[in-house]
Amino acid sequence: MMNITGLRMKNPTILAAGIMGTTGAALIRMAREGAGAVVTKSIGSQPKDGHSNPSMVKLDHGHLNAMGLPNPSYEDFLPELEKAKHKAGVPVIASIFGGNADEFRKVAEGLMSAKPDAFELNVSCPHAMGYGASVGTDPVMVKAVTLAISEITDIPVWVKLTPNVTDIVTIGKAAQEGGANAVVAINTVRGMAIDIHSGYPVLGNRFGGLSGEGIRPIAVKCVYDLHEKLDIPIIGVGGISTWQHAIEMIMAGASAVQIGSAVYEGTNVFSDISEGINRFLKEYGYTNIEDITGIAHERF
Amino acid sequence: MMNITGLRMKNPTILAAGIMGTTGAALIRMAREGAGAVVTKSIGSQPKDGHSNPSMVKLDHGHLNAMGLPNPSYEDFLPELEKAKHKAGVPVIASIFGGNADEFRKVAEGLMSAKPDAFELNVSCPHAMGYGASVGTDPVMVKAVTLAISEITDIPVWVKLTPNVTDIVTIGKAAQEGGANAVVAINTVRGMAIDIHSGYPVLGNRFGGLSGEGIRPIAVKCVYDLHEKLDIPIIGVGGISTWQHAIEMIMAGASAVQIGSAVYEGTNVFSDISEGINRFLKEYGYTNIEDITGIAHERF
Amino acid sequence: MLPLNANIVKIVDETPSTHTFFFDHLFEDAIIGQFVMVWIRGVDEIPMTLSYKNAITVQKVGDATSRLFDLKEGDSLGLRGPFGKGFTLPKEGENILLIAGGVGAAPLAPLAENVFPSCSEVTTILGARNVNELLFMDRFLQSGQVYITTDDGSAHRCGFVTDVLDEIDVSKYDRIYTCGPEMMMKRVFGILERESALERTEFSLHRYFKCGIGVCGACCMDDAGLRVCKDGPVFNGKELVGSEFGKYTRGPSGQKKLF
Amino acid sequence: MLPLNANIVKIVDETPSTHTFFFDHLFEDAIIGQFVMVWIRGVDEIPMTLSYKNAITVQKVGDATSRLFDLKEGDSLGLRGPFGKGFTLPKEGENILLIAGGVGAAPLAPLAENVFPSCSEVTTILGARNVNELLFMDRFLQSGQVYITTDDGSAHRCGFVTDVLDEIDVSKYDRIYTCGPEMMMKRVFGILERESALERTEFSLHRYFKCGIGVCGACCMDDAGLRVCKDGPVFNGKELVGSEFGKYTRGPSGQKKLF
Ligand SMILES: Cc1cc2nc3c(=O)[nH]c(=O)nc-3n(C[C@H](O)[C@H](O)[C@H](O)COP(=O)(O)OP(=O)(O)OC[C@H]3O[C@@H](n4cnc5c(N)ncnc54)[C@H](O)[C@@H]3O)c2cc1C
Ligand SMILES: Cc1cc2nc3c(=O)[nH]c(=O)nc-3n(C[C@H](O)[C@H](O)[C@H](O)COP(=O)(O)OP(=O)(O)OC[C@H]3O[C@@H](n4cnc5c(N)ncnc54)[C@H](O)[C@@H]3O)c2cc1C
Ligand SMILES: Cc1cc2nc3c(=O)[nH]c(=O)nc-3n(C[C@H](O)[C@H](O)[C@H](O)COP(=O)(O)O)c2cc1C
Ligand SMILES: Cc1cc2nc3c(=O)[nH]c(=O)nc-3n(C[C@H](O)[C@H](O)[C@H](O)COP(=O)(O)O)c2cc1C
Ligand code: FES
Ligand code: FES
Repeated sequence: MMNITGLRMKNPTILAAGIMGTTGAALIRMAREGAGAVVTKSIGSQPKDGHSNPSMVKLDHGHLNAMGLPNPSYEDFLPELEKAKHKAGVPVIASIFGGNADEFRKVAEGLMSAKPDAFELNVSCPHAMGYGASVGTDPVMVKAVTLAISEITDIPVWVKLTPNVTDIVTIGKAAQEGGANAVVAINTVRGMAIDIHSGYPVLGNRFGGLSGEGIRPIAVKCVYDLHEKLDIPIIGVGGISTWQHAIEMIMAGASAVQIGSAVYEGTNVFSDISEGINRFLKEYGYTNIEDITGIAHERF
Repeated sequence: MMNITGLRMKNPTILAAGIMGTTGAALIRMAREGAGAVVTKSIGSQPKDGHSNPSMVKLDHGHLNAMGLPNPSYEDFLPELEKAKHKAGVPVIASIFGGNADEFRKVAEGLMSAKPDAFELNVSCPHAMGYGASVGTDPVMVKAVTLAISEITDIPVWVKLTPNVTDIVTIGKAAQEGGANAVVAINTVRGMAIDIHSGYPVLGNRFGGLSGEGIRPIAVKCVYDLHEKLDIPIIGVGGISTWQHAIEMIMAGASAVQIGSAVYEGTNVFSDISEGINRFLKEYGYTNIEDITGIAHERF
Repeated sequence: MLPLNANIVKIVDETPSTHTFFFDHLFEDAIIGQFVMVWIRGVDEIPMTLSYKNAITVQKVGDATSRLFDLKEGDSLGLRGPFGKGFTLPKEGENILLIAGGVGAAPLAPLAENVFPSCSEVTTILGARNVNELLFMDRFLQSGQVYITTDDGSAHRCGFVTDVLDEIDVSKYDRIYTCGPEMMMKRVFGILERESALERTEFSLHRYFKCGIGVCGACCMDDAGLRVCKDGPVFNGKELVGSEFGKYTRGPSGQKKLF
Repeated sequence: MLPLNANIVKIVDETPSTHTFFFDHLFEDAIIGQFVMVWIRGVDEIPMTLSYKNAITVQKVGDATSRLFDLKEGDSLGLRGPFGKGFTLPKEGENILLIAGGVGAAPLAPLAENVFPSCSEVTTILGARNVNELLFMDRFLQSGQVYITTDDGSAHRCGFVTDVLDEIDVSKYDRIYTCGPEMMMKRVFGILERESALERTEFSLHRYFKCGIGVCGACCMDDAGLRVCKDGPVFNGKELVGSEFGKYTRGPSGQKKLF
């Protein structure tokens, strides 16, 4: 058992926000598939259909998506969260979004009765006008939003960061100052693909966020930089699809990892990765994950 | 023949800075391999050995490098540039770097006698302390540096931008205001890889810049955004290895493309791509590249 | 993979509300029952079963399908796929029963054609709103016996496919396949459950798709969290026991809509 | 590809200045003459010829090689490769001549062993500073006749490999291969040019490598812009005519250094 900001987890693999997280049943399924914890789809104050399709396409080296934060609103999502909490058997983290501190607070309060194990603040979605990265590129806003939620709850608050900034550490520090118990890095990287037959951008939203394989080196660098300067745990996410990738992220400074796009390859990815991590630790003579968290910082 | 900021090019493929650009002979070779123009390695005011090896590694979906701007100084590079100008038979663009406007000016003046066809200002290398992106993330610096060079020369000034900023358009505009005749987007994306056997970051410089396949969607998005807001031509670079990639970049708004990492696959990449572009234009009934530059902006 | 570019080479008006669009790309390895995501550029991308290896058969119901109907031969589409789990093909000599409602005939017609040479008997119950809307009747007729029902009685029997199903001897069929409006399939489900035939039956389902590739979770069904786009769209009847099937579905936001 | 992790399983002291490091990874498909980039973590990454399919033979010359010499059996290294163009193997029955100076014996010893069974004659001219520095003499001896020269005369003939080369009948060799210090190879080049044997000769060269994979241009030679890491390190003698070979080289910054 590991302990991440007070959450007790049987392994360090966490289902990332927006992946199989629209319903309680899907979250429960991913927990059964081996995830150590699960994060819900990001939930807001109003129902949103999201951007028009295509909303996600596979590229050669990852995925490109612009879902546009589709969600049924916190009111409609509440029973799904309750169900997940009831049956998942692992910590359930509620991902929430809003355009400002008040809206974040409203959503958090609306979901509180379902007793999520933590809140993850989405200030990082790169293609949701007025939400996500529109908030998360401004350290003042990030601090304010984080503060607004930490003030009203005793459960851990995680803040999910965008890599689409000049300096992610400044944003991470703002979250820490706002009382974040952990930061999650990274959300998707701004990207775009064009259909050369027609000239149309492929996504319904024209551009979106890059995830999967191709962004791992970017995520590793962000996690490494954050680990250098922050005092709170970092949860690493971006392009992890094998246990080797997870180890790399942990060595850069992650206390746990989230897995998103790799679910495309199969829902067994959580158990595969956590078993692989255990084998690695054993083979190399480490006792637990903390032994290797951030060791890249000690190698000169 | 096309015309890019006054440079007459037989095709839109340009050798990117830092690739086969250390010697005049190598530049001439790439011109013979079919490049429509060639950019030199970035040259500074003092000889620099660069970072220690490993300075470039191949990843699954691109390359990671931290060369560290190795260069023999403008004084020692002058004969190489003269040679390239003499024999390449295509426009030769001198890439230069400095820590401030004065240093940039010094290097440009030092190379002027070789009559480069254009200067490309490297304000975007992500792993050279005090140079590159240290300058290029600050619009005030970018404008000042661009101004300093445009003032002292009549040849076109291109400014090469980093994607590692919250908003690349602000930087692009600063370059335009400083008198840039074109912007080049993008330089490499900050990234890192760790050797899990030892915990060591793989690059001698610990982190570096991501290039190749994996960054193309990022580059396409940057070029698209710049095309939306700038009045000067945009030269697209990042992850182009086939003619389809080149067409995509052009449709996003590029007037020409640069090719770097794909030289790994073979030096015939320039002729392959320019022939492919011609076939595409013909097949789809376009007359020239301008017909498709930025057409993604017109598709709704 | 990015959408491939397909040119429409032929459009066939099957019924007043359904057209078949043939394109210049053959999905050679597609399994019957799999779908493609059809990108009508500038509009939307929607799931469609392959009604032939190189065609989709589309019912005009809303914005994207209407825009599809505006396309002419020579126009192009983006296509991603084939995706999802198709039908389990019967073994040689088996008796099979197909129950198709409306545009639900689209995946079943190629199935009928495919199994006809090797199966003992291929029986189809084909239902539609009215006589003009009977889809692919010829394809089913060439494969075996066809029972026809129309909601308005404009052809053959007035009523629903379930009226026929109620009367025939289900026990003689080794495998049963069905596709149609969920309310129809729900009633089919009820009859087959009663007849202990669920295990022998495959249902082709419909939910709102976003990614289409099993990642986003938009199409997940309660209570097992099955993804219609990846674990389906074809499900064995047993997989649907106790599920949301026939009770409710979810819209693009994830909000529930009761049937 | 990221560096693979190789454990050192055996270290052999070949001469006072050269050690062979055997690792637990076999480069099965490596062509003789290809190199690997050897990553001494925290220090540097340097090119080294494979002297066996699972070993490199290193001369201690500076920082990285000294740190390599500090490693013990059981320690590990990072390895990328094999890279570059290796030697063209001779045809059956050909006579071949090897000219090795110092640690230049590293790529030639496996060549001698490899061609010995199929070639008519394998003659080696092996030079070193002194008797103790003669590298892989046994491997050459097992393959054919060996002429030995030492700079200080501590064994056999006092002098240089070129003294022997000047005397033997070069015309009888179908193929000639050489590796050693550039000044030595330059003199070899001069003799073979005079004897019109350049076309039959392959030179294994050395330039400062950064990327090692043909992208950065650090190792390019004038005047053709040939990349030693990718188009070489093995070059046909004809390719070197009119090149910078024997005249100058470039350091890590690209600055020229005259020989
Ligand atoms: C696996 C599968 C196979 C299908 N095969 C066929 C077929 O062969 N022929 C055919 O005519 N129809 C088929 N459909 C249904 C078809 O996708 C919808 O009719 C179409 O999406 C309607 O789009 P619209 O914009 O015209 O309608 P809208 O006005 O947008 O919506 C009308 C209804 O269509 C459905 N719909 C809209 N968008 C989607 C979406 N992205 N994913 C799923 N449903 C959506 C919803 O139920 C919605 O209420 C299939 C659906 C699925 C899931
Ligand atoms: C293709 C090739 C194959 C080689 N094979 C062998 C071999 O089998 N055995 C062997 O002992 N040596 C070999 N060398 C030479 C070996 O790479 C250098 O001796 C080694 O790099 C020295 O490193 P150092 O840090 O100890 O020396 P330093 O003190 O750093 O430098 C001493 C000299 O070594 C050379 N050198 C240093 N770094 C590099 C580099 N990155 N690339 C190329 N040269 C460098 C330079 O000439 C330099 O002047 C080979 C070189 C090449 C290019
Ligand atoms: C389809 C999809 C939907 C996503 N939705 C959300 C979301 O709602 N909230 C959020 O914070 N991140 C969202 N993300 C980002 C992921 O949680 C994750 O940060 C990113 O995909 C990188 O991880 P990966 O490479 O493992 O996919 C989404 C990603 C994808 C691919
Ligand atoms: C080995 C290497 C060296 C580079 N050196 C420079 C440089 O000196 N100056 C510069 O502006 N960009 C440099 N770059 C960046 C490239 O010019 C280019 O912007 C980047 O690699 C993206 O293009 P690509 O994906 O085609 O490689 C270098 C890239 C690589 C891979
Ligand atoms: S539509 Fe995304 S998982 Fe099915
Ligand atoms: S070392 Fe980079 S091209 Fe040879």
